[in-house]
Order: sequence, then structure tokens, then C-alpha cells
Amino acid sequence: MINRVKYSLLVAAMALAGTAHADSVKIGFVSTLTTPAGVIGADIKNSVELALQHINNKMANLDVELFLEDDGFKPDVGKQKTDKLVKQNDVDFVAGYIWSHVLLASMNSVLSANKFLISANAGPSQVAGKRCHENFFSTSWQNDQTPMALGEYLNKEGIRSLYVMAPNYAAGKDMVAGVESIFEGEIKGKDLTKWGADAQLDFSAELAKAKASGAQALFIFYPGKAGPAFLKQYQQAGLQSVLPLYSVFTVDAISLPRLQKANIEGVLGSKNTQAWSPDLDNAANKRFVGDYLAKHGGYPSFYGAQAYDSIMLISSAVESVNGDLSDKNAVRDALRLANYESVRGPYTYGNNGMPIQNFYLREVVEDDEGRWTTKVVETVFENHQDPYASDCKL
Amino acid sequence: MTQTMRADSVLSIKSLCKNFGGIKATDDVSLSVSRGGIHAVIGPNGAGKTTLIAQLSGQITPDSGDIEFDGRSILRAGMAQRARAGLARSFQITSVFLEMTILENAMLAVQGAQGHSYRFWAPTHKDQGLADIAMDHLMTVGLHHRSGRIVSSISHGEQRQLEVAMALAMQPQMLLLDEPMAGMGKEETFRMIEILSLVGAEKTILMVEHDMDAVFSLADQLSVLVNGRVIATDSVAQIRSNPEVQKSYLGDSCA
Amino acid sequence: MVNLSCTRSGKVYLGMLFLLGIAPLLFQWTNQPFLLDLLSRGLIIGIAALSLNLILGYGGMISLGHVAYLGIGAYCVGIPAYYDVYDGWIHLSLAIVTCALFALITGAVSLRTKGVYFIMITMAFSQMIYFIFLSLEEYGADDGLVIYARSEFPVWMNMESAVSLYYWIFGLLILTLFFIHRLVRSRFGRVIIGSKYNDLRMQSLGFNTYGYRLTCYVISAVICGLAGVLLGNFTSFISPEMMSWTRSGELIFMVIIGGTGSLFGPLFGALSFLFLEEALSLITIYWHLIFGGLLIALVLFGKGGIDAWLRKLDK
Amino acid sequence: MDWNLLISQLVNSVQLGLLLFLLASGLTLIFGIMDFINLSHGSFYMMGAYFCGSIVAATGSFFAGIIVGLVGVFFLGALVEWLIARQLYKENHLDHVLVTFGLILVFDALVHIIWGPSGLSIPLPDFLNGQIQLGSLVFPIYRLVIIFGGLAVAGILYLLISRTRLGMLIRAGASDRDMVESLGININRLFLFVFALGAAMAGFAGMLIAPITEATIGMGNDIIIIAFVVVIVGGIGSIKGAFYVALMIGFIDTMSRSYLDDFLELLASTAAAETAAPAISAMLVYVLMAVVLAFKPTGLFPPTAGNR
Repeated sequence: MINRVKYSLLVAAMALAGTAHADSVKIGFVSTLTTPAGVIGADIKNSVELALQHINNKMANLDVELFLEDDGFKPDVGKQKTDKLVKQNDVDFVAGYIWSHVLLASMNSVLSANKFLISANAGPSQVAGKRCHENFFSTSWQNDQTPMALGEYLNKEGIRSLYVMAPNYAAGKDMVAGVESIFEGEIKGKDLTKWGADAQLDFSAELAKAKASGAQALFIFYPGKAGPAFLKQYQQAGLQSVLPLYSVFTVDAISLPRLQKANIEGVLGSKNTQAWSPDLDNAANKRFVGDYLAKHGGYPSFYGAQAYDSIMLISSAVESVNGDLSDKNAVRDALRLANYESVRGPYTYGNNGMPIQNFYLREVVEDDEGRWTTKVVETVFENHQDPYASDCKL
Repeated sequence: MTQTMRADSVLSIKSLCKNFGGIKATDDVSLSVSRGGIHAVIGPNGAGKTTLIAQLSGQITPDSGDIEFDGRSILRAGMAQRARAGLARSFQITSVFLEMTILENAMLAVQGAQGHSYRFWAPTHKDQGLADIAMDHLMTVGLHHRSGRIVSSISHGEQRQLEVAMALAMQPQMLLLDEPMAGMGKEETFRMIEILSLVGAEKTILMVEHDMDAVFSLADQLSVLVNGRVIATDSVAQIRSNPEVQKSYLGDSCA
Repeated sequence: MVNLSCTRSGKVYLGMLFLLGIAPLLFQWTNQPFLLDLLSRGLIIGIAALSLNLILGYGGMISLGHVAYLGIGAYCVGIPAYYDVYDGWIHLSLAIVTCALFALITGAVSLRTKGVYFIMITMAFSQMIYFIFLSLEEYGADDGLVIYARSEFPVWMNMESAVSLYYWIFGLLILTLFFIHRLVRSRFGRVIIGSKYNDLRMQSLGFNTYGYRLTCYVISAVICGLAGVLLGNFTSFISPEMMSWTRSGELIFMVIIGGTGSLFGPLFGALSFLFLEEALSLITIYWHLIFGGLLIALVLFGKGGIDAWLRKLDK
Repeated sequence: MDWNLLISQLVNSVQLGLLLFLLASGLTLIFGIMDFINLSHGSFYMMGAYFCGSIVAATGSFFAGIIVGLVGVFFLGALVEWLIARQLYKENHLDHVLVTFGLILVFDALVHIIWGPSGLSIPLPDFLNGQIQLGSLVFPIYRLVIIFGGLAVAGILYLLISRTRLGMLIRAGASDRDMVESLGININRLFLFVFALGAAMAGFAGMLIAPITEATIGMGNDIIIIAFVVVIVGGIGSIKGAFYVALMIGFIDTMSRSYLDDFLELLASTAAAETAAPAISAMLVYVLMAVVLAFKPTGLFPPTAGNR
């Protein structure tokens, strides 16, 4: 019985691989669709689909074939799926990657096969520095940059001491390093908490420590499901008045509706930094955010915006080589130009494939229809390049 | 308390005590089993017979007292060590390996008697040295012609016989038999008595048994255990006529 | 013991082994490099399942921590490679020594317990290893360790290409199968099997079963560690996540799906498990629902696993 | 030494310990009485949170959510017992593990299908959202609510077990199952009740924690392993053991999370200490289990059985 099943699976798998068209652009997209982090993946999927809709599913008159894969929030699974995209689906581009550790585990599979890797979120320091590669491009940021912008703002505000909390993985460490590198005051204490599929979500012990440390402000990085959990506990502990909160990648379009539902009003008015905001005033962003709102009834998150950009970036490159993907050098040169309408406005690429772009201070506000969202307050950095670019020998 | 200490005793038990949460399962038991005889321990249910066997074989550690086997204390030796020293045990609840064949069971016992088994490569089923000895012992209990049968498919009586064969296969000086006739029919009991009297001619046996007919026809010496205490140890004839034993044991349970 | 080639189930198994042996040729011919990947992975996990079956199926020791050895084996490639030591012999010997030592120490403690307590204490030890690697900042901690080159061996037996690595895996698989086949039929194997059914009885037969079981546990750990070396080379990435207790659980399921205590069953249990996972996740992101349902149905209705179904052919 | 911090952390550790106890007490009963390993016990924890969250969303009342949620999980537990667990009591532990692992996958996928991947937040009524001032200490009110809720259930369970006929049967069942059967009790109904009761307690724990962490898919899968550690270390079937060990593990976990990194910094570099501290504090629980089992192979408080 099982043998027959196995046999037919084998046949099915072969047939599946056999149907690939030669005259299409094949894009593999890796994100997290299951586990609680799947909520991010859902937003990314919506945005990618919206991007494809906006270009009528065509790049330089070639059909776009999208292969969406789920990394299950695990680096080894992410790598396995990436291998599959490269070897079985023979895609031209692999995009996506929410998590830095998944990207680190997977990147070699793509790059050693001489394919292009477009990170739509993760920006670990290793990839920006020593392990940089000519076929790697990011439509997000290098991990350190956003917290650096926040640190800069904290300096300007005259904040002299800080307590720092982040999850214990590649991006968490980069975020902490980023804020520490630029913050001029004293770091009163630091907690790195367990991350992964079984991440720590009860922060009672850490919040008690933070409060007892006597720091002037609290810096956190809690993406995904941990964000709302953290913010609730922060409010329940009554820390708003004692320990003002500054965050990166924690308060976003995914967490805000839930925070609003749970009445966590403490988050209104809180500040964070980001390279993008739904209210950025440019044509591409208006179209993206407007259509997304109309289609899904809520704001897209920055994950979505970056994923949308990744498709647009690929599209611009395919267009510029008129669909001839065999000329890798031409494709690479086209990607490097970033010659497309990014939802964050124009930006350029550094030697390491990381964007050189603006970073904004955003504030959480209520929009005209009563939805909680973020609004740009000021520009903290203009055309900012990540600190690891100099380590990259390209 | 009757205590017979003879010079030629294989096993001597001295003031053995074992408590289970306040219940005295073994209460100051002293016994001496002489070489070459069949010594039976009788007693009502819950008298502590199996507990006694378990302490002798090393399955349970006594609270106090001493056990000497062949002149040396074996109190500190584990089950396996006692078995290798020549004290073989059979179980009240049949505990042969149901999933294996009769021969495989017997071969395991032979293997146990032949020193260590850290031999990883040569297959046992081609090991004639094991099989031949095993077959000899199966012959003693009359199972040799059925040696290929899976044990779960043979009768209860045959399984009990296999137990004895396995105990023999360990080439012990002495056998500890825990109710060898348990759950047997008349025929099977008769067959077992035959086997044991044959074995008893060569080996010392300490047995715990319910079946009085079997005990009276087999044993040379009898000890009566009631509530964890030995109330009498004597020859079969003496015990049968002992009024205290009559009252406290024989009278009640063998109506 | 019946000879393999005499029974129909045995013939099926041998036929499948033959197919596995020529699989790279088939895949090369049909240009399916990913299927070779999938199969390589399946066979590595299959070897791990076989090693678990040695203690679980034959010895009755249900370990919920066996992937620890897979992980240790892989780190024995990753950590030397991190210091630019790529000599394969060093990797292999390091894996053998480390796994044997760790198994000896933890086994000595674990085997004092029985039943559920054994399940949980093995899980506890593997969680400790998991958290130890999670705490090693130097070797990537949570993020894992990327292995940039494969273990180096003499040219004629290197594992550089996907096909040569596959034959390494296939070779270890055949060795493992043959070794276990001999082992369980030896005197040692009989003691292990006997103590699974009735440990007390084995002791009363004069066997110090603790020592035998501990030895068996160490052997099994070493085999699993060797599979780990291949896994490290295959994935060229190792993270603590690969050692979490759920992965040990999965390994147990592979053994059960294949049939506990059967020689080949766990190998095909592992392959079926992985193929099913792969195939179901192609169909829907809710594949866990179907997969979970299948596991439940397997226990309620499919006693004995693949091996038992195949053995029906013999009757 | 910052005493305020220490006291806060003690309160936090009691809160964690009681949550663990709510999970572990049901687990240890099911384990002890039915000899059934239920890995999917954590699913009841999750389902409790989701039931409660849905009711709160529909009615706006947190307390309605708790009550209806409890009833819901109780019946869900009964259903699982009746449909699946009951078929398996006589099978071996391996089968239990396999089936209940399958159940975890099924429950997680069902929640994914019904409620989506994003998780469910449970708003608290305003009076529970604030803080309470005790001397120089400030506690979130809701944390104290968890502690009182946990203690109340522990107390009720204690009364049920020690003062009622049902409790007598449960106690007897945990130490000697055959005895209960020989009393002519309808063993099926007793098992059904115990299973559902255990499920309800796990669900209650889930409801208590969800307003803090949100209800998320797989939220029970991590904590259930810790609950198993509690059961094993405490001794299978021992409610008393579960209680003490749960508090002990709550204490170890919280204290190591708050003080271990400072301690490690004395031994290693700051960066290494920061990475190692959370991992090592998570590991301590397993070290505790291994050490206990090494010296007491059947846990700290094995229920005393009459015969062995």
C-alpha cells in the first residue's frame, strides 16, 4: 500500500517538475506561513499577490511563476525549501526571508547556484559584511540601521540611560548592537530572551528587572506575535509613566489592530523608527497602501511593503534585460540600479546589496477612520548606509 | 522456633527481616537448606513466601539479616551475580519469553551460564555449543521434541516445565522454585512432580508451593511460614502431625 | 531465522534496497537533482531511525532524546570546519568518541530508570544538549552554524558531489543494516531482546542486563552520530533547532510507522514519513491536520507498521 | 541586593508555578490513574484560551468567557477521552505518544483553520488592567488574579481529592487501579471524568495566561514539556508532588532568568553571558529532572502503593 503511494508520489513529483515553462520568470519566495509567525507570512503573501496583480503577472511579457514556500520558522526547513526551489523548480530569483537565521542558513544554496537572492526583510550583519555576495540584494535594510536611527533620536531627546530587551537570535543581537553603537547614554541592563517556535512570551521577570534598573527609557525589538504580548504586559505593569517605550519592528500594522482590540492605549503616541511608513507620500506607496486597504480592510505592514518592493525590483531588472535572464551580469547590473518606483521612495544600493535610504521617526496615531496606524514625524537619517559595508570586499 | 543448623547446608538464612510500610512481610526468618535435599516452604496466601524467594534471589533487598550461600554472604550480590554463583530461580508467574521458541528460551539460559555475552557477531542459531546443551535440558523436562515451537503457543504446563529446564540450564547448585505447580491441572502436576523428583536427585531445591500433595510427595524438609514468620521447620512427617501447624495452616486452607 | 531472499517481504525489501542503490542513476537520467537531495536526506534520517530501533525496537528502551546524537555528529563536522579543520577522518573519529562518551555518561544514569521515567530522562539529557548548543555564542547559538565545505577524504572516496555523498550515505546504510542484522542474532543481541521482554528474568538467568543495555545504548548512539556527520555534510548547516525534542518524537514515529523491532522497517518508515511530509505540504498549508489524522489512524488501525503489512505477503 | 526586585520576582515565580500546577495536576492524574501519556494535554491549554477569547469577543464579558470556556474544554476533554484515549489505555506508552502527538498536530491545524494564524487577544476588563500599590511595590493586578485563581483551583482540587468519595476513588486509582476496579466502580465514567477535569484545568491555565500572552497556535506545546517535567519529578500520580515541584520550577525558572546573566558575567565575557544565560536558565529545569531521577528513579513523591 505505502509503496504504491510512494511510487505515485514519485511520479507526481516528476510530472510536477516537468511542467516548468521555459518562457517564464520563475520566482521562489520563502516566508513563514505556519506557526504563529504565519501572520507575517500572510501579510507578505497578500502584498506579493498585490504586486503581481499590479504588473498583470507579467515581466517583460513573460509570465511570472511564483513558488511560495513555508520555512516553518526553522532555519533547517528554510534551507531545505530553498534547495528545492533552486534544484527542483530551477527558479531565477529566490526572494523573501523574514528571519535572519533562516536567511543565513539558506543563502549559500542560492548563491552557489549562481541565482539571485532578494531579501525582503532579514538583513543580518554577516551578509552585509564579510559574507557579502554580488548576487545578493535587499529590499529592506541591514538589521543595525533601524535601531541606529532610534538611538540617534534618543540622543536628540536627551535620554541618558536605557534598558534593552530583544530576542536571542541573529537579528535581535544586531538590533541591540545597532542601538548600542550610537546611543551615547548608559545601558543600564540588557535581556536576550528565548526565541524560535517556542519563544518566551511571559516577560514578567524581565520587566521587573527593567523597572528596578532605574533606566530612563526602554528599548525593545519584538517582531511578530511577541510584540503585542510584550506591549500588553508593559501596560499591565504600569510602566508607561516610569519607563517610556521605544521600539523597532514591534509596533506595526500586524500588531496595531490587535493592540487596538485589546485596548492597549499605552501604545498610542509611542515612537519607533522605520525606513517605510504607510503614509509616506509617493505615488507607488499610495497605490500599494490604497489597494491593500481596499482589498484586505487593514494597513499593510512593512514586511508587506518590502515584499511588494522585492517583486517590483525583480520586475524592473527583467524588463531592463528584456526577459533575457541568461545574461546574469546584465541582470545583476539592472538590479543594482534599483530603477523602480519603491514604496519608500527612491534609494540606491551600496556595494553589499543593502539599500542606502532614509530612516523616519514614526508615531502611533489614530487615522480618520479610527484605525491605529503609524505616521511619519521626522526624518532621522538621510541616505544612510549600514556600518558593515566597509567589511564587504565587493 | 525450630532451627536446624547442619554442617552441610548450602543456603542459610539468618534473621531475615523485610517491612513494607509497616507490614512485616518477612519477620526474623532463619532457615537452613541442606545440600542435596528438597526443602519446601508452605504457608497461606500472603504469608510472605514470594517475598522470601525474591530476597534470596536478590530481587528485593532485606532490611536486616543475612543470607549465606555456599558459606559466603551473598547479601550484597545482585540478581545476576547470585544466578551466576549457582542460585537459579523460577518464577511464580510464568516468565519465559513468550515471543521466542522453546529452544531459544533454553539457549538463553545456557548462554547465561556460559560467562559473558559480549559477543556481537556470531549468530546464536548456528551455535551448536549452545543448542546441544539446551536440548539436553529440554530432554530432562520432556520438551525436546517440541523445541521449535513458539512459547506463546504451548500449554501452561509446558511453559512451567520450560521454566524448570531454564533453571537447570544455568547449571546451578541450587534451585529456587516459586510455586512450580501454580495453575496446573492434575496431569500436569503429576508430570511436574516426576520432573522435580528427578532433578532433586542431583540438585538442592528450595521450593515454595501451595499444592500439599505435591509438597508431601517431594519434600524432605518443610518450613511453615505464617505472617512472615517461620512457625515450624521439620521433616514432612513431623509437620503433618504438628498441632500448631494443623491449626494455623493446614486446617484452614486444605479443607 | 529465515533468509531474507526466501520470503516475499524480504524480496520486496531487497528490491527496494537495489532501487535505492541505483537511484542516483535514475535521477540523473531524468534530471531530478532535488529528488536525490530528498532521498539523501531520507536515508540519513533512515539510518538514525535504524539506530533508534536498535535500542527501542530490539531493546525496549524508548529514548525521546535520540536526535541529540544526530546533532552532536553534525556539530562534530561543523565545529572543526569553523576552525578550518576539514579532515573527514577527524570529523568521523570525533563524532564516534563524543557520541560514545555522552551516551555512556547519560545512559549510565538513564538506564537506572524504567518506563516513562526513561523516556523523560533521555528527553531531559537531549534538551540539555540542545540548550548547551543554544548557549554557545561562538558556534552560532540559535542561528546555527553554516558549514562552508564538506569533510575531506581521499579522492576516490570524497563526498564533494551530490552523487558521491549519496553513495557515502548509502554505504553507511548498508553497513548499518548488516551490522544490526548480525548484532541482533548474536549472543549479545539475544540478551538485549530478552531484557526487552523481561528484564527481571534475564537477571535471574545471570545476565547483568544493565551493562548489556548500556553497551547497546552506546552502540546505537555512535551509529546515530555517524549519520549526524553525514547530515552535517549534507545540509551544510547545523542548528540547535535540529535537536529539539519534537525531532526525537518524529524519529520515534518513523520507527513505529516502519515497524518496531524489524530490520528494514524503520528505514522505510523514515522515507515514508519524509515523503508524506513533503507531499502533504505541497497540497495545503494545513497539512498538519491530515498528517496528524494519519498518525492517529495508524495507531488505531494499522498495527505493526509497514513491516507488518509487508509480512502479510509471506502468508 | 534590591529587595523590591526580589519580591517582585518571587511573586512572578509563584504565578508561573501555579500555572504549571494547573497543567501538571491534570496531567499527573491522567498519567497516574489511566497510565496514559497525554502529550496533547497542552492542546486543552490552547483550546481554553481560544474558547475564552471567542466568547469574550462575542459577549464582551471576561467572566462569561471563563465560565463558558471551562465548560467547553471540559466537554472537549470528555470527547477526546471517549473517541480516542479510551481505545488506548490498554496499549503501550509508545502508542499513547504517537496518537497524542497526532492530536497536537490536528488541534493546531484546526485552530489555524478556524481562528487563522494571527492569534487571539483577550481584552481584560479595566479594573483588572491596572496596578496595585503595596508599600513601595507595584504589582499588575492581573498577575495577582492569576495567583489567586490558581490557588483557588488548587484548593478546590485539594478538597475534592481529600474530602469526597470521588476524590477517594481518584486517590485509590492513582496508587492501585485494580483495587478501584474490584470495588465495582464504573471505571469508564471515572476515567471520563478525570480526563475532562484535567482538560478543564489545563484550559483554565490557558485562559489565565492568554490575556497576557494572547492565545496563539501551539502555545501549549512548549509548556506541556515543562509540565511533564513537573509530573515526573513530582512522582507520577502525585498531586502533592505536582504542587511542590511546580512551584519549585516556577522559582528556578524565574530566578535564573532574572539573576543568571549577572552571575555568568563574573565567569565569562558580557556578550557570551548574555547569549548563554537564557539558554542555561531554560536548561536548569532539565538538569533538575535528571538529577532527581538519577537519585530517585520514580520521582520525589511517588504515590505510595499498598503492595509494592
